[in-house]
Amino acid sequence: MTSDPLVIAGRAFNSRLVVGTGKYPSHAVMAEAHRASGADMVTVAVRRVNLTDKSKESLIDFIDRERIFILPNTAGCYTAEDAIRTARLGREVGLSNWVKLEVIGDEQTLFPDNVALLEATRVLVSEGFIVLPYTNDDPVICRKLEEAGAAAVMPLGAPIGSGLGIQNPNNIRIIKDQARVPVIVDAGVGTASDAAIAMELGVDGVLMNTAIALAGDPVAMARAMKLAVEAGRLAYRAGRIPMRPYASASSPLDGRITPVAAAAGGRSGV
Amino acid sequence: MTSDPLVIAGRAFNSRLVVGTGKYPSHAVMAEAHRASGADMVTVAVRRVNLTDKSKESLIDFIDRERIFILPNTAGCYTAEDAIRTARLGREVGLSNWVKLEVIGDEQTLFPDNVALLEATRVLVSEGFIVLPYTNDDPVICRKLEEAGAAAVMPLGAPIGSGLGIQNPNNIRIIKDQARVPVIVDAGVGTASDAAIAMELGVDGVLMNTAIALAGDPVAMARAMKLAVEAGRLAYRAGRIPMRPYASASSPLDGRITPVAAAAGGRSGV
Amino acid sequence: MTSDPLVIAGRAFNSRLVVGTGKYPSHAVMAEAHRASGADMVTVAVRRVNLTDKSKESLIDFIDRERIFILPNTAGCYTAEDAIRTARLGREVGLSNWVKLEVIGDEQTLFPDNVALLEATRVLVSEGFIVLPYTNDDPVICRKLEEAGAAAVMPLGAPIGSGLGIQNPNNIRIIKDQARVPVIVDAGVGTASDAAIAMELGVDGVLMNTAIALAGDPVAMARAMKLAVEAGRLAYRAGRIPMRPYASASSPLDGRITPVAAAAGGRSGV
Amino acid sequence: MTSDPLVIAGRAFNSRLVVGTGKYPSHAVMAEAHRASGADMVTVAVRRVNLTDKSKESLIDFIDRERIFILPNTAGCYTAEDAIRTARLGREVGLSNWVKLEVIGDEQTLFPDNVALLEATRVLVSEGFIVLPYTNDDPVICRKLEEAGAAAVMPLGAPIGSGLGIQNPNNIRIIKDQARVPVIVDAGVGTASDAAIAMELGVDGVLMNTAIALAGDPVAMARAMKLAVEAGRLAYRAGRIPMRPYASASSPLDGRITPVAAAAGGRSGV
Amino acid sequence: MTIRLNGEPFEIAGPVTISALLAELKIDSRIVAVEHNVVVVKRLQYDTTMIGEGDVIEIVRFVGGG
Amino acid sequence: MTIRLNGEPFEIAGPVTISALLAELKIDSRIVAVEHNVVVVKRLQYDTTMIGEGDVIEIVRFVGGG
Amino acid sequence: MTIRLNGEPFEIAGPVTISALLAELKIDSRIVAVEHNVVVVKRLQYDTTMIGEGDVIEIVRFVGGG
Amino acid sequence: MTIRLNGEPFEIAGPVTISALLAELKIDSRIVAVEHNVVVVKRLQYDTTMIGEGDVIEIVRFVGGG
Repeated sequence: MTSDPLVIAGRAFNSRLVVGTGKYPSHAVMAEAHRASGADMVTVAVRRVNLTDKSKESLIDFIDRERIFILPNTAGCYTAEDAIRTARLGREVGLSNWVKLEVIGDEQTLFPDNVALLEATRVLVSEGFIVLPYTNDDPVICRKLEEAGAAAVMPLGAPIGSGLGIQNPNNIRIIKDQARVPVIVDAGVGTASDAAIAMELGVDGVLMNTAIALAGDPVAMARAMKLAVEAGRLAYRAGRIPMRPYASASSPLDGRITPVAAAAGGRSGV
Repeated sequence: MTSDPLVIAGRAFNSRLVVGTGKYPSHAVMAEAHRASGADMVTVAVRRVNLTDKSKESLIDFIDRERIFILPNTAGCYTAEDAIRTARLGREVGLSNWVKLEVIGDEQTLFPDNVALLEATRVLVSEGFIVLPYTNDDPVICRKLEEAGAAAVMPLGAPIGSGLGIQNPNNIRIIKDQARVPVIVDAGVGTASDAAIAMELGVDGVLMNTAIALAGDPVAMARAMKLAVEAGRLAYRAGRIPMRPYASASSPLDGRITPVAAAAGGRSGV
Repeated sequence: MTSDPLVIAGRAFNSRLVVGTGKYPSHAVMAEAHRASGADMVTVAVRRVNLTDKSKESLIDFIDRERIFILPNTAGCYTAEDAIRTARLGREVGLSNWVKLEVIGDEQTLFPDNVALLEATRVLVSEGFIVLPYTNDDPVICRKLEEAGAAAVMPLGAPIGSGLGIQNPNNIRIIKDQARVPVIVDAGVGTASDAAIAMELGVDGVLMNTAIALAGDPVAMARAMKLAVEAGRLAYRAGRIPMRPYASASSPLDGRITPVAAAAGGRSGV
Repeated sequence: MTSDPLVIAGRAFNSRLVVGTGKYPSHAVMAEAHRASGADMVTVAVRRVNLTDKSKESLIDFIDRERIFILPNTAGCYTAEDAIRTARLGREVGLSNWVKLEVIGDEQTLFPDNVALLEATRVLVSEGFIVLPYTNDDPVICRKLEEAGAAAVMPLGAPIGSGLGIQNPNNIRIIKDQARVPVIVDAGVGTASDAAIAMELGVDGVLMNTAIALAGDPVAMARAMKLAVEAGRLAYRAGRIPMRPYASASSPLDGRITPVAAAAGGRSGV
Repeated sequence: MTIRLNGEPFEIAGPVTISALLAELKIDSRIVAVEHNVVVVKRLQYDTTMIGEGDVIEIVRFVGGG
Repeated sequence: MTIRLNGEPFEIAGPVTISALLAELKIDSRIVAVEHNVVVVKRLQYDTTMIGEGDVIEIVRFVGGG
Repeated sequence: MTIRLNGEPFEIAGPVTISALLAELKIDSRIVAVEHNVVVVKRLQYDTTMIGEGDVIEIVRFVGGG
Repeated sequence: MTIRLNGEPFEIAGPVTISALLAELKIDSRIVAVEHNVVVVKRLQYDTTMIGEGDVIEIVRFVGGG
């Protein structure tokens, strides 16, 4: 176990990168990308069994359950009630009481309905769920979710699958400053530097799916994200230099040779 | 040797991160940071021997010359002639004909004097030097330097030591598009994500000193920079997802359970 | 009346700039700034009469009520109930049923408590108020407020008084795309270009206080904001040119004189 | 004459906005856009008379020479010599010794060849020209041009016609801080806020062509640019508020009514 | 009797009407609003609304705000 | 009888238990979950939970998601 | 004789002055400038500047530009 | 005699070779470079290069830089 684990609800994860299982070219590529990402938690969706074609290979067979913890989500739910039903079904399938809680409020942006999300969080917490709600970058709703018993808060960096990167770093930093539970940036990351930027804001982890699954080379991008999350975390802990508008020399000013203009006799070596 | 080396003038380097040797809390910390950075090329300055106190421990003793190639610079020179003299002296000390060529044009910004830089490049190339000029993010001057025989071009991302990050990504990308020699972003990086952003623009390497040497924990930041450069390079090669203003779902839309509102009898599970 | 008025709840305003009445060096400077801003709507707060010192000159005497419509706010309220009480008191003082509705959820950011805001909006709309709620840049809550009967939605650009400018232009644009009531960016503007940027996103107006009241010269800044709002609106309606990474010549390529290099005899005019 | 004129080489201009004459839908639209822009200086190119079709209406007939000063450019020249020849021809046509000096170094970016630009500036200054060189955002080359006798320096904000806006505000600010001649941002503006941003950096003026000429409605955009330049200038002089990451209330904290929670008896008005 | 006026205890001979209270306080009723036990009082009711022992009164006006 | 199974009408000789339904459908009960009239059914109750005419059944599993 | 006029070969009975050339071309001399063998010609010299065989002439005007 | 060494006047019995100067200064010649009157001196020439009255000598080494 790493010396700097991500701890949620008392459970420690080696990796601060959480990845998805959707939209990969194939289950095989997904499995390889999971390995490259170093993630030990992945999200899955809960959907109906296909009754007409049960031959389809099972997703689960391509997840290394020895190493990887499975986090069911409630993606696609537009009401607290459906999200709650989906969370309960996910618990029965996975025999784990963790849930990435989504209650969607808008089809175009897939932004959360925070009122319903708060209601669903309260109900599921009361039923013993470990609730990780996907929300937007609003410090107030994040605090309400925390007070409702959320085990972590997961503000979005940008719309799901948009790849726009962290749209409002100031809000994310404020959320982290105020939170007493882990903060995981969920959605919006497009490339490695976005993940590093998120971690440099001080958050505890980053969750992404599309940026890896739909990259030209998902396995290479998975490794890039692993390194970027580690880099951002290390840089945050190391403490960056301040920004200044002008320069500050890296080489000493003393001990330079006498400029030719000033040199005795001004003899030239050129 | 890595499968994706940085090759300059026929010489291959494992790391695309080049670091400096100035401003560290101590030579010992520098040596540890060098190890953590994975760099196999470091820059040094050429300065007068201190005649009154020769006891001072030598910088060279703290550079692992087995693994690390030493690149003398001409920092602090304000004329082509002094830069040329300094380059020649550096060659005699190091017995290598490589030089990071700086001709400074302004004390506040430490921006290059590109007219003098071009002249000095021509002279040193004619004397058999491998010239790596530090310049600004101007595609035209970069091409002139390349035509003058520079082995690589090193545009700045922001003023030396400013930590502002890449101020003009569009210019850096254009420089890389046009260049037929390696492009190394030199100066301006403040934290890990800045290095990743530079590499994601497609450049061949990043050179930095202050961001590591003056970080709260130089060794941790050196490792962060190593990972960030690798992450940015991998992401660039993997091919990132396109940006879109709206969302794109990660979980399938088909197979969701029937919403309660629509469910037969609308019996509630909540 | 302008040909492009801001129409809210059937009432037309000449100016798309709404300004505040707080934090000015003096009531006299405020009155002059109001004139310079061209605003015909200003916000006021509702506070207790000072019983020990009733001599204090009245704010109202410094507002040109012939020209300027007064919009009472519920600033400082942390519950729906107190916001509702304050709105009702404001109506009695001003004899107008308009209210800038604020329900604050956090002291550090002054971000709204959107759950309570929604509740207060419903109650006040049912009592015949014209409700202009201050909210954050969340398209989902904006739609809920609209459905609750808000006459306009007023998403914040950045924290009140922060001067950070529009932190999430993408969200503001989405809110405008989805809204069927006017969208007014409320809070966060720091300087003129911020106001222009907001208007270029297509929103219907901008509301600000601190950026003018605490500027070095409030009257000059008020005029700057007037011009910037008009400029941004005009630019939005005119239709800007597309962005491209490379250049596109402004002067014709045809008809240039023959370059000397190619000129007959190559005679030189230099 | 305004109280805050743009003064170049002793000549005062009312407007800090300089516009072009290329790429308009028609000469008539151009003339109207010129009026709307308020500009009293416009740039023109020098090109061969069309010998086969001399019927073509003359550009000059559509420029209000009573009010507008004509500034010939050397657009399209790739050598110092051709730029000098073109400047001399422009002087003969216009009977004015002012020139917007361009020496292009790259076809894709239309970025300047600063080495040749400097040479051409020296020659033309020696011939009595008032030289306004188009250059890039490099403080060092700007100082060299000033020392060579340029009457103003005109750094680019982004590639000509790109509409990307000011790519490197820090460099533009530094150039202005160091310059003792007027600084005019030339090229790169895409919409009104870009012009305001440029002026807020403290520069003396903005020059643009494509952003107006190719806008959906050139006349409306011309007016937008006029207002934006004035807004940015006023805001710069007024002095903006500082940025802060958290909020600062606009309404007083004292004098709020007692919250219901705390109110005697807690009787509810809701 | 003692009432709570703008958050402070306040002694007044009473019971009195809101009109009487405003007069006593020399407050121009046209630029203020009054809340009586957490309920806003319409101006028309100032003459008829009686304030009694322990009642909670808030008297507000407009001040500068954003 | 006719039940509603995963949103579609489904004919089955019944009443039957959930276990019987899963067996009939050849579904491995270890990788699915079942909802009976909007209430999740614990696995232990598959043998004892009877499905009747018109009942609404949802059978779900894990699929790729984000 | 043949000269090079604005980059193209041009036949004209010559030698002629620049004034004559402009007249022949029906060009209003007030809105153009003329370069003779890479040297700009002042207007005052149009009558006295002779164009000979093979000379290179550029005649330019203002057009729209940025 | 007096020479200018690293920017300062320096007294030494001379003329001397560069090797002698370095020895006098106790400087390890393998980690420095020497410039004689603005011309760099190759190591092989240290023994044969004579320094005379008023000559300008620079002796440099590597130090930390960026």
